[in-house]
Amino acid sequence: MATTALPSIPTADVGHGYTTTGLPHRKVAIWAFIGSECMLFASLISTYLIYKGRSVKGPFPHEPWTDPSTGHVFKPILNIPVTSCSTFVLLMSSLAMVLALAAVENRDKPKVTLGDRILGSSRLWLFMTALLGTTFLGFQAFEFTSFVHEGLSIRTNLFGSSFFTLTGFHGAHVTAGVIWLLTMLAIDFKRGLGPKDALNVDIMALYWHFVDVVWIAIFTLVYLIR
Amino acid sequence: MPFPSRPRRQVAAALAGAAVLAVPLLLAACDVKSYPNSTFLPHSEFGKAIDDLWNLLLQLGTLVFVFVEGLLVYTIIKYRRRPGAAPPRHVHGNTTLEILWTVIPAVILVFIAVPTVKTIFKTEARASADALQVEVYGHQWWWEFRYPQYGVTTANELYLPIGRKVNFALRTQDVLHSFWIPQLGGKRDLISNHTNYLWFTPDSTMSTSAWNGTCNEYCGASHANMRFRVFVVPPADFARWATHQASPAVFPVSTVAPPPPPAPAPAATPARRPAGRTASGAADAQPLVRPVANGALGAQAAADADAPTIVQGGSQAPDGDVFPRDSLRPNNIPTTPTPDGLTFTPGLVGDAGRGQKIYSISACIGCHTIKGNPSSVGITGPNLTHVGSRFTIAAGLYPNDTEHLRLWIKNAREMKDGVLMLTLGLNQIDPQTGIKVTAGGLTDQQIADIAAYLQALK
Amino acid sequence: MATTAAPTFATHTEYAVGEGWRAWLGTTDHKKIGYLYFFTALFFLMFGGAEAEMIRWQLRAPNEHFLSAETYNQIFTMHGTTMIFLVVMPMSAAFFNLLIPLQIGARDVAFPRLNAFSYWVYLLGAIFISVPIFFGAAPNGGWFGYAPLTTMPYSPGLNIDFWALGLQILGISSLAAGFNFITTIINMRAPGMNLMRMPMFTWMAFVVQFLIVLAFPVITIAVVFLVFDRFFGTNFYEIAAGADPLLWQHLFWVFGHPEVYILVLPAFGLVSEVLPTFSRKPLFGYPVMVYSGILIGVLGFGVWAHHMFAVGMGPIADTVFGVTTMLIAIPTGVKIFNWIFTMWGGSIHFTTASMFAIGLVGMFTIGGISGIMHSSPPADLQQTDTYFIVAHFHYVLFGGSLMGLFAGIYYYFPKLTGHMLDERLGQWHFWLNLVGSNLAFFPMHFSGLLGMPRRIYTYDANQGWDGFNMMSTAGAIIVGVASAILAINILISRKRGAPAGNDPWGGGTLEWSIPSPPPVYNFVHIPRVTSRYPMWDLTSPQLTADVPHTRAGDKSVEVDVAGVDAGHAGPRPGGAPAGRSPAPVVAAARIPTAEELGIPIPYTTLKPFFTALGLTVMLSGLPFAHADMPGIEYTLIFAGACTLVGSLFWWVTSPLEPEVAHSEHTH
Amino acid sequence: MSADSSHGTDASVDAVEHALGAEHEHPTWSVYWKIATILTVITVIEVWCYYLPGFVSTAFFVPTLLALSAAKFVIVVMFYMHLKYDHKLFRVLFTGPLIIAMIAITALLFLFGKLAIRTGLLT
Ligand code: HEA
Ligand code: HEA
Ligand code: HEC
Ligand code: CUA
Ligand SMILES: [Cu+2]
Repeated sequence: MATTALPSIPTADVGHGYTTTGLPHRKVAIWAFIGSECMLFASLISTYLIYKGRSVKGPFPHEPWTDPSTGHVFKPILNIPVTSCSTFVLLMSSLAMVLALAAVENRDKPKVTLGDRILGSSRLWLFMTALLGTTFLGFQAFEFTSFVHEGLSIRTNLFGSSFFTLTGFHGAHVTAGVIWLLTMLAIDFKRGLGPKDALNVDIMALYWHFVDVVWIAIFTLVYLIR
Repeated sequence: MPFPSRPRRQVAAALAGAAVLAVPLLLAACDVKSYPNSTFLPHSEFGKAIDDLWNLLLQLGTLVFVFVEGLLVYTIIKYRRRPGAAPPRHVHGNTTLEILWTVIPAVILVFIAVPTVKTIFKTEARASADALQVEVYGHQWWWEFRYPQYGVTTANELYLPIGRKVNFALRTQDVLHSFWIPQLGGKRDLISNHTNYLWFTPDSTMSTSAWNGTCNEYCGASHANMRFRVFVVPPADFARWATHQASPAVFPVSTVAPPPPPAPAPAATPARRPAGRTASGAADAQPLVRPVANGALGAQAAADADAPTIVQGGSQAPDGDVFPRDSLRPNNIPTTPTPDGLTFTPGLVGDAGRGQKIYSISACIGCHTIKGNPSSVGITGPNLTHVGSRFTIAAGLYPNDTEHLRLWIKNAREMKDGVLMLTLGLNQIDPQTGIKVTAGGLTDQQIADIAAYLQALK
Repeated sequence: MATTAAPTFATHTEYAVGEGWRAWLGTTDHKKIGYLYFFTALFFLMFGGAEAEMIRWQLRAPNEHFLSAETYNQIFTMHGTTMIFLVVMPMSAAFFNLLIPLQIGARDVAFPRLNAFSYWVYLLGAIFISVPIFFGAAPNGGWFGYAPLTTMPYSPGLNIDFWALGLQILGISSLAAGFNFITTIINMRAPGMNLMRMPMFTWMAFVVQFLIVLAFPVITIAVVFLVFDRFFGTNFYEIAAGADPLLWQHLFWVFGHPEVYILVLPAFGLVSEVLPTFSRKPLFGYPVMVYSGILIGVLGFGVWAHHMFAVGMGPIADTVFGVTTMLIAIPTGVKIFNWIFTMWGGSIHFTTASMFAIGLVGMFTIGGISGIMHSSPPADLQQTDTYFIVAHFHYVLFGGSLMGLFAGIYYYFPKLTGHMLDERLGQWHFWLNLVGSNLAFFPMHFSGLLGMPRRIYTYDANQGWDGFNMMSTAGAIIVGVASAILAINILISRKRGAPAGNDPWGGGTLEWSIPSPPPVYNFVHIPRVTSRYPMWDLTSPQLTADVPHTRAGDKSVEVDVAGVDAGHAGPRPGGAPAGRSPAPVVAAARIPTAEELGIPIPYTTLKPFFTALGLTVMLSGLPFAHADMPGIEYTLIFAGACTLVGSLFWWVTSPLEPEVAHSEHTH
Repeated sequence: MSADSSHGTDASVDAVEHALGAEHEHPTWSVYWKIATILTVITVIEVWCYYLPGFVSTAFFVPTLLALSAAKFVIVVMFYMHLKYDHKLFRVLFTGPLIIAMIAITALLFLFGKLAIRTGLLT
């Protein structure tokens, strides 16, 4: 590069794309936000693990429990097959999300085959992501209600409190993500998303994948490890 | 510029002032009379281990302090702006220096860290099995002490034998508290759903001593009023004390026994009472407790299976007063003023026998235990079995004399902020609820009787 | 340097907010927001200070009853909470706002509306947490609110509700600001301002933002648990359900220890600006200062359990946390020595600002040394929860954070307002503060080691504490007088102080190249930076010749406004001492407006304010659940949530600033 | 972007800013599908492990599951969140906090005796 002094930038231009790193502000911010969320979920997960096995009464995640006062036998609470399905659903939503982003980025590329057209439809993939996210939430709602029926609520014991709070926080993140996706989908239907919207979709995607990644950790630490 | 040379004079003056202030203070800190709770005077091996570490910290800290502050003062005096001086050279750093002041503190820290770690592992080893076991229970806002090896339960006053290792098991019944006797070593918290341990051996250089202990973890309204006393006595005295405390409350028989001679004569109290405290005239008018026969209770006591030693009623009851009162130092005697509006009808004479009957049908029994009084088995409040032998009431807040005991029973909630014990005096207003006590409230005469009864429980 | 012909804006007049107080309510200008932070924090300093004076008055002698136990407990809790969350953090935020964009040569922060939002959340949260004290219902669980004391069975009143929700609100403010400043510092530095040329204050602010975004989520979760326990009957701190009170302690201190560095690093940054200017020498060992700041931040996450040496964690944990705590002395020591060597060989000019900075170096060292004394776990068993700790943290907080912020106030007040603070009052403030705070806090070392527990509203006579408490109270009164002088000085000088000019002190960093107070757009041209002290390169090139430059001879900082008054060689004492005529401040040429320069300025907007309002109203509904007023509870929650969602939507869908119409800038 | 040309370019400017250069190629659609398959397979293996009583009782169970989920975690972050292809700065912004978070979790588990070291000392 030239060694002479480059001209200063008129401040009039700074609002228009100039950044020191060349990266958009919002993308830097979302990564900082994700870093911060790591600590949020770390606190929740630690609490769950610390309280695991400390409840003075059941029901428990992996072991059956007989209530000494009533003699009622509680099954192990966690339902691995169901949660495995919802985990799979959430993983697939991440796939849909990357495809949606790719579709938005490549909006202007010519689409020859039917395959191109399907893969290139941002509406389809945004919709799929939101749908899969909603399905995950449906699974969670099912899980929560069935736990309550089986005798575990957020007030029952330490396991209940920490379990519902941890998974509830995650569910709240998914819900926020679904709303975000639906908003984006609405914009797509209204005026179509193109490369200039790629940044917005990218940021949403980063958030969405992060929520997925958190679930990967939760699924192993909470459901599978006993 | 505003202050060309003043900094030098002022800084020098400030330093000199600090030195003049600090040195005598440091020396004075070792004076047990003026500073009765000083941590500089350890009386156990645990305390000494900490003190050694502390001395090291103090020396190295002083070294760093003198060096850094000296360097700072020297620099600002030497390099203050002088008129006409050339502008300073722009120095950006000096690697050697910077390495030096990374390494030297690191070395100092090694000197701190090594003894620290050694002391950690020494003081946190398990106590030997033959140690005296004491279970400490924290309550809002008083202390319960149990000696499982002796079957003793008492409150707010801890007796320890000289020269024997004592191992405390620390638990709390409600919120967190922290157990601390400055002269005997560091503190340890009482944590719900945990048992913590702390041990030390009160050393034998003094024949007897009384220390003040405190609660050090903020635990609510009366955290400040959660104090206790520690009496370190020769082993024989300790054994005598423990035997006595383990026995059920024995009610002295009036016809046989003369008034117990070394009773906490209220007449003696005013002499120790510092000026300025509200005095309610009743105290001085109160004669010694009149013992009353009570065969039934004696029999009940004999039947009490818990008691390791069965003491027959009457004057043979050992004296609960193990610790010599003359050894109490001013700091052991509470000076808390009684609340302004709270008074007691002067001239009333309490009757312990009557008091025993009233006590046994009052609210008291719902919260207090008196071993030997079958109706009194509550566990919310302190065990009152030998309450008459204690020096203080209400977790070290008031001396255990007639005046304070009566006021306490009359309106404990005025006497101590936030306390759980109810306001019981007739027509008294409960400061927590604002409700006036009417039906079931105790008259002053009844209170005087109960106080007489409690004082008789030596 | 000439500006190109003014571009035309496509403005949306409907987004503009009016004049006067409405302009303040809607401002998105980082300097105005800094101004708001500054005066709000100053107000709360008086508030927290008044509480401190009440504490001291109660403790002046044994067995006093100026305050009841309950009142005292509320007052000390609010004193700690106020000083930490409503004074030092926001005062630091005032400087972040004022300085970061100016020091890195930016027009504003990355997200101006988010910035306004942070302030309003802080203000409303501060009101929320402070007002109950006037009704005797203030938080009373201590500033670290240990469970289970704060749970429903032991604190059934509303007091702790206010505390928990208040902290939650304040946390949102700090987090939002954290993301904002991280982005600003990463992304809005002027060309050439690489990380190793960033002014030290900005550097320390950068570290602090990371501490904030990593530490606050943890307290958020800890408090969420508490709120759930109190409102929804969960068991996180419920002893009967087998809960472990240490969970709260660990989560709190995982946040709490980084928090203390959040409190002190901005002050360190300010001192690192003040000392070079008044020694006329660059900061000694700049790279090491940067690394030590980062190291303090990183280590700060690994030492939290040193607040828990008495809880019985076991020897291994005690060892690990004791040793990591000691390690922090090394980077901190590096800072202390580098400051001293910044002055060494310099030409130290004693102004109030530099004296406070020097005061920090002296006072913080004392607090640091007592910190090291706590870091030895067995020794700490004799110290913890006594006045010895109170002495430690007032030396680091008062002697560190507050002294540093005072230095910053005297140094940057001219930049903020365009007027100098009065130096004579400043000298009074400094000396009374130095004497008073030492008199107040030094004796606490003794009362602590002589057995006095902290957080006691009363104590018995004859314990050997009377004299020390008397001294502390006397000292506190002196500090109170000093603070009153500061308040008077600020109120008077705000409008009537001597005019400051661009650069009253001869500073070396970019903020001194522009007028005081800076125009709304800050810089006409974003300068190109070639060294750490661009202004000194400009004003006294002969001195900075051996400064590490990237390109020798490249001195392209532009000073935007005519009548520059920058001088490295000598100060511009706006508030010159009596008997001297103030140095002439060259009248600045007319400062061009943003429109003339074609610089788009973010619209003033009430949306952030309403979003903050909605948030606070929503959360303030909750305590009514415990006051048995479900009607009010649900109304507030519903109204708040609607306001929140509505204004947020309105905010996200409205443009930040006018769009520039001319073609070459569209993307 | 026009601004790119005017921003600092000399080599000594610090690494964080300039190590990246231009944006790398993003993975293609087929890569995304392959990754989804890998993720699914790993998940299946995880669940399968859970149903092997003989394996669950061994000391390998927990580490295996942790390793498998860590692998999934890394894959999603690297490819779906395209951290592998993106600016280094983002890697720092993410991994720094992640490391602190993991250390905090581990330390807390030690402190609460979930990962015990037995010493025969007071606890
Ligand atoms: C600004 C805030 C701040 C800062 C910067 C610090 C800095 C430090 N703190 Fe402090 N601390 C608090 C605020 C702060 N603290 C508060 C508020 C509390 C109480 C909370 C509560 O309970 O309410 C507390 C409590 C506290 C405790 C718990 C005490 C207890 O409750 O039992 C401990 C224990 O280790 C501790 C240690 C330290 C250490 C080692 C440092 C170090 O960072 C200090 C390092 C600095 C130096 C050492 C000086 C300079 C160095 C040199 C000149 C080099 C040479 C020196 C040596 C080799 C020694 N602090
Ligand atoms: C930055 C933080 C900070 C600052 C600056 C201070 C400043 C002061 N603090 Fe405080 N303090 C804490 C943080 C701070 N404190 C914390 C965290 C605690 C622990 C709380 C807890 O245990 O939970 C604490 C606790 C604490 C205690 C212990 C209470 C106890 O344990 O029982 C004491 C006792 O003396 C004390 C005293 C003082 C004094 C005298 C000042 C003085 O420096 C104050 C000087 C005064 C002013 C700065 C204002 C001047 C006021 C006026 C001029 C009046 C005008 C009034 C109006 C206009 C309305 N503080
Ligand atoms: C609601 C429970 C309750 C009732 C009823 C009650 N107390 Fe108490 N009592 C307590 C508690 C709790 C304490 C400890 C107070 C403290 O020091 O904080 C206490 C302390 C005492 C003490 C001081 C003991 C010591 O060693 O410090 C005496 C004496 C006492 N009560 C006597 C009585 C008498 C007499 C009655 C009935 C007339 C009574 N109490 C009724 C709960 C109760
Ligand atoms: Cu018990 Cu404080
Ligand atoms: Cu700390």
